[in-house]
Amino acid sequence: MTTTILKPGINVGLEDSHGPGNFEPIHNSPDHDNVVFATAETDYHGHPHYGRVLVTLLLLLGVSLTVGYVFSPGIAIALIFLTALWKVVLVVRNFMHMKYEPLFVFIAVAAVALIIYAFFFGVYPDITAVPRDVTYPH
Amino acid sequence: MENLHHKKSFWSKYIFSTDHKTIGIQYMVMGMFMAGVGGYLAYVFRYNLAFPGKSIPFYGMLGAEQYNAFVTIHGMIMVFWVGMPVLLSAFGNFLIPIMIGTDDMAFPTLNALSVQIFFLSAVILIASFFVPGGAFGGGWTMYPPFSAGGYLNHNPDFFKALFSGTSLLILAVALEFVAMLMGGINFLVTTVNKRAKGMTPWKIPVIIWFLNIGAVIFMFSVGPLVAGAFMLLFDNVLGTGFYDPHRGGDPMLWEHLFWFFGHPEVYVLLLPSLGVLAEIVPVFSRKPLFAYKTIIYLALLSAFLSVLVWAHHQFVAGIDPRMATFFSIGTILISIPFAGIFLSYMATLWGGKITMKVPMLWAIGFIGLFLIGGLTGLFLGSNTFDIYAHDTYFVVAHFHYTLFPDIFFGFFAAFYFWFPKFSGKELNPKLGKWHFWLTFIFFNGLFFLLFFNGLAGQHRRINDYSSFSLISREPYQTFEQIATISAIGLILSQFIFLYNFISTLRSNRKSVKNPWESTTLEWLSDSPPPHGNFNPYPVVYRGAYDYSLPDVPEDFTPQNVPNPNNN
Amino acid sequence: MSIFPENVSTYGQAIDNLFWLILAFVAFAFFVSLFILIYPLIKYSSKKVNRAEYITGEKKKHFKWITIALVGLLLSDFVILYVEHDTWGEIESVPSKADVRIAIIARQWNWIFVYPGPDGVLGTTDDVTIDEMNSSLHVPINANIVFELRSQDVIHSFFLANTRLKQDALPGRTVIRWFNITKPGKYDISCTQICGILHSKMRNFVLAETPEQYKHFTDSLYNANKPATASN
Amino acid sequence: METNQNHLAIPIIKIPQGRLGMWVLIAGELVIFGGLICCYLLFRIRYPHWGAMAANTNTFIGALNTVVLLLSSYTIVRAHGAAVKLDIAKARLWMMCTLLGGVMFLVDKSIEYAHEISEGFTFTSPKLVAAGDHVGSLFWSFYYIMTGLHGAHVLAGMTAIFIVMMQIRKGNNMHRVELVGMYWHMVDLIWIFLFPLLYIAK
Repeated sequence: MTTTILKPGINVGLEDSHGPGNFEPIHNSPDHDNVVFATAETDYHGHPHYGRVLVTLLLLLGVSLTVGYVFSPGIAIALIFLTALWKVVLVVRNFMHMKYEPLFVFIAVAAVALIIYAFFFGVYPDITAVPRDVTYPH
Repeated sequence: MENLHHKKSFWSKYIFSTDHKTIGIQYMVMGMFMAGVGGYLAYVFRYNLAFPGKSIPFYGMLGAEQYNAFVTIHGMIMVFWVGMPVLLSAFGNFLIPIMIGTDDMAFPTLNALSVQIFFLSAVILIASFFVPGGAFGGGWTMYPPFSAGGYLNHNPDFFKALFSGTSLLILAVALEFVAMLMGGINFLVTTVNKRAKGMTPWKIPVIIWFLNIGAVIFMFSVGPLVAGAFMLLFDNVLGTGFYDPHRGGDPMLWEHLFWFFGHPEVYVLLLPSLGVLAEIVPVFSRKPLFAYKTIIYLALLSAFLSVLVWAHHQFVAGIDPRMATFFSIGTILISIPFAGIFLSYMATLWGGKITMKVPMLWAIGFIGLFLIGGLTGLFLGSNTFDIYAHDTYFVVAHFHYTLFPDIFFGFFAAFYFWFPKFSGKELNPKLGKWHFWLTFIFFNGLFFLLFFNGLAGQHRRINDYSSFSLISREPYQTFEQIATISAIGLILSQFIFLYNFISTLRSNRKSVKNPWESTTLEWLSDSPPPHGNFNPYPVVYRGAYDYSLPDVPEDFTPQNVPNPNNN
Repeated sequence: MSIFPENVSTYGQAIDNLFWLILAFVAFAFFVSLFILIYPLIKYSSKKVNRAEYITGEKKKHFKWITIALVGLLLSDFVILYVEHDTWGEIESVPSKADVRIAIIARQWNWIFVYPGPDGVLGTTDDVTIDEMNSSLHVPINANIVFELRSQDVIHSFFLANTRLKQDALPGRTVIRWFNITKPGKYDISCTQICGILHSKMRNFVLAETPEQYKHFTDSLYNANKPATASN
Repeated sequence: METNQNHLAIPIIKIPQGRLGMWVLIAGELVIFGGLICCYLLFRIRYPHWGAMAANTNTFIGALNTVVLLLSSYTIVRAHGAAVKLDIAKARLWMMCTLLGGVMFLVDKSIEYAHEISEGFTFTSPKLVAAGDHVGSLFWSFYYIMTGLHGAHVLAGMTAIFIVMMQIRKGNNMHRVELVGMYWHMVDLIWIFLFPLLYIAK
């Protein structure tokens, strides 16, 4: 039982938050309506160094803006999307605290990428590779 | 909790309630009302097909434009405003908290918002009949450029286009999606986080699993279509050219976007009904569900495969022929998990002690009819035969043989089963049996002969077949008339249900607490359940299907009974 | 009386045969399933049985029946796929020998036929366009008729039930399909994709003729339409 | 509003339900944008000359907006950090900064839109049709629908942040700071993809 009673009036997460390890069914307690149950958010996950992440993100932005002038277009585009992907990983892991979540959450969000890829794969030949004809009179 | 028992006004109790049970019943009532609207539309155009050119009782003359609109809106209503709210939202909202042993959904306010948005969407849909030009009449698939007015007019009149039947339909569907997405978030979070103590994943009843899998499929497949609907709305109202080949767009894109959602949607509708069967069949055969874990795995497999098969609706649409082979293989592969699930249900019957009460009748009828629907799918999953059968009445009969049992038989099975829970009263079983047999017979009369019409080359969505020599001859016109008479019979036999429903509500035939002697948690609470559902909250010790345990004198052991072996 | 309309094309028989093959599988599966659904309802009725058996179905011994059924279903599925595969390739690919090349263009609400003109090549100025409701497309029998299918406005679908051929006409793309009619006669072309209020009147014909009649028809057509008609 | 008995729940997957709900919502939103980006990419591959169209977008404003969104993501995460320590005043201050970032983003976007429309790059784009490029207007249709939908999400996120900022005045619902923060990061994520797609990949 790790529930703690915080100072009165400050209600952290009464409505939709409960912490780990809170396995005891609280409705057994006779006066549970009068107690403000809260498990401090700090228990839930840790905090990375946000400033450092921000600086990395800005540096990556700089990279994606300059590669176009340095490399040939093919490589540049690949690099641009790689940096974009890196940025996304940084934001999701650190700012959204994905790295403190169970694997389940990662799988749920990664499923999005998989589904979009399935869609892309199925549509690809029909939009990009079929002989087209838009020359007939209107 | 001081306001728990305080008397509430009609409005806050029944209309703006955040209680999951009220919301479930709101969804159900709206779905049943929309089913009435959809059934009326079906009656009108079926009458026209059997007796072309005649004035239709309770409607009048039906023009080609209204015919198209009626066919379109009938499909839309039955899928999005009957199937989705009744199967997914109504039973999901009512059953999830009460079957996992908790007080309410995770986000009750969001839930109330979802039902209000759903109501708004239904209003917009019905309003689309009354705007200038009438409701949209291009098929429920809404293929552009027919649905993209921008194609014909590069600078559409903004307000006129916005208040056209097409735009209102897109808007209504979009709002409906929003409502269902809110519901889906609620289902998932509730099931993951709010289960009763001891309810580990393998102790959750199958219907809860299936409702959640359905919600996940819906959530993940609807995204591209939402984007596509925005694009279609822009084409209509602002004159963009996403689906206009003259300006670089491609109508094929919409077909893919639509079916990428449209096919998984079928499983979103099917899975809750299969869950209902999984609850009913064990109860009335007094036997554990056959292969519970395998059923869950098969459903997960089908959820995964469901996003890989969509283009089997487009075999003749001019897609890449090699891709068609790929999708054909995917389609027949997806028959495997569903066949496995149905076979497991049938296997549950063997060695049981079967009582054919009304919910069981509906469940068995569902399995029997779905057999025909599923097996005729094999014809259409084969891309070569689909060249001939696509867009014929063979397809129409096929998907009515899947969706009608799915939506209506599944709904009635669940309704007769859980009605004691909803209301504390028991429906008249004799009328229930009449209702079942008449529905069963008329349904077969309605759609079975249409398979032959389809094989004879009768194509869909034609209000007058007189131009086509192949199908305007006998016996196909007689088949149409038999179908229409059966359709009228089918609609009329629903009044038995309505009478049963209303007279039971007005009577005082009190039901016992657990009338079917079921093991799941919902029967532990009072009927109808009070606000908060349980007192005290149950603790789960065993799986949902412990019927006829070898060493127990009773033939059912509820989930909250401790296990002496303590495992 | 056959349940299909009369087949007049070279590949139609393969599709009909495929239907009967699938029907054999399906009918077998249907009656077996119906048996295992109905039989226990009678045998294990509560009037005859005292207490149900406790079978969870998680044991391999019990589940093997379902596995056998599923493997059987999978096998029959792949038999179907194997059998149909050649037919699919035949219909979807263009034959190397095209005896007649024409263009069929869908419009709200009839089918437009474009004959290539005396030079036999489509897209030149001597093409002849027939654009009227209820008109007939003249083709010779026993010849590979290769057609370019297009649409001018919305999606239509070209359906020639007697040859078992169906193909959507999408605006913005040209689909090439073919048929080979073996029997003279007049056959309905219908549109199977909803396309507006006169969708049910969008009907034209294919008139299959002997090569001599066809030659006679084209000659008279080309004489009547000196290069004045707009080409496509 | 009735008291919610959520605390009787037993989280099998140890994650607060607000965060779980937000993750599901984010997954749902990402599918929508994923579908849209997919459609754009397909047409981008179909029409290689769209690179010339992308040259007409204003890379400077795009880059500026990226910086603005990244900074505002940082400020909302600091607001969350303050909220964890129950420092209400600081949390609200950081949220205010985020709102400011959102406003700046929208202002930049409007300037950019105004510029592009005045140059004649619209949905129907008579300029491009006159130049013989019928499909160029499709690029601009995609540009406007993608950035417009993203802009709508920025607006929605700002509304949510504003509402939460009002709610936490008395110390209630402090955990919601993190939830709106997650939503705001998602808006940021989408922009991280849109920016190279529409601005720098020529």
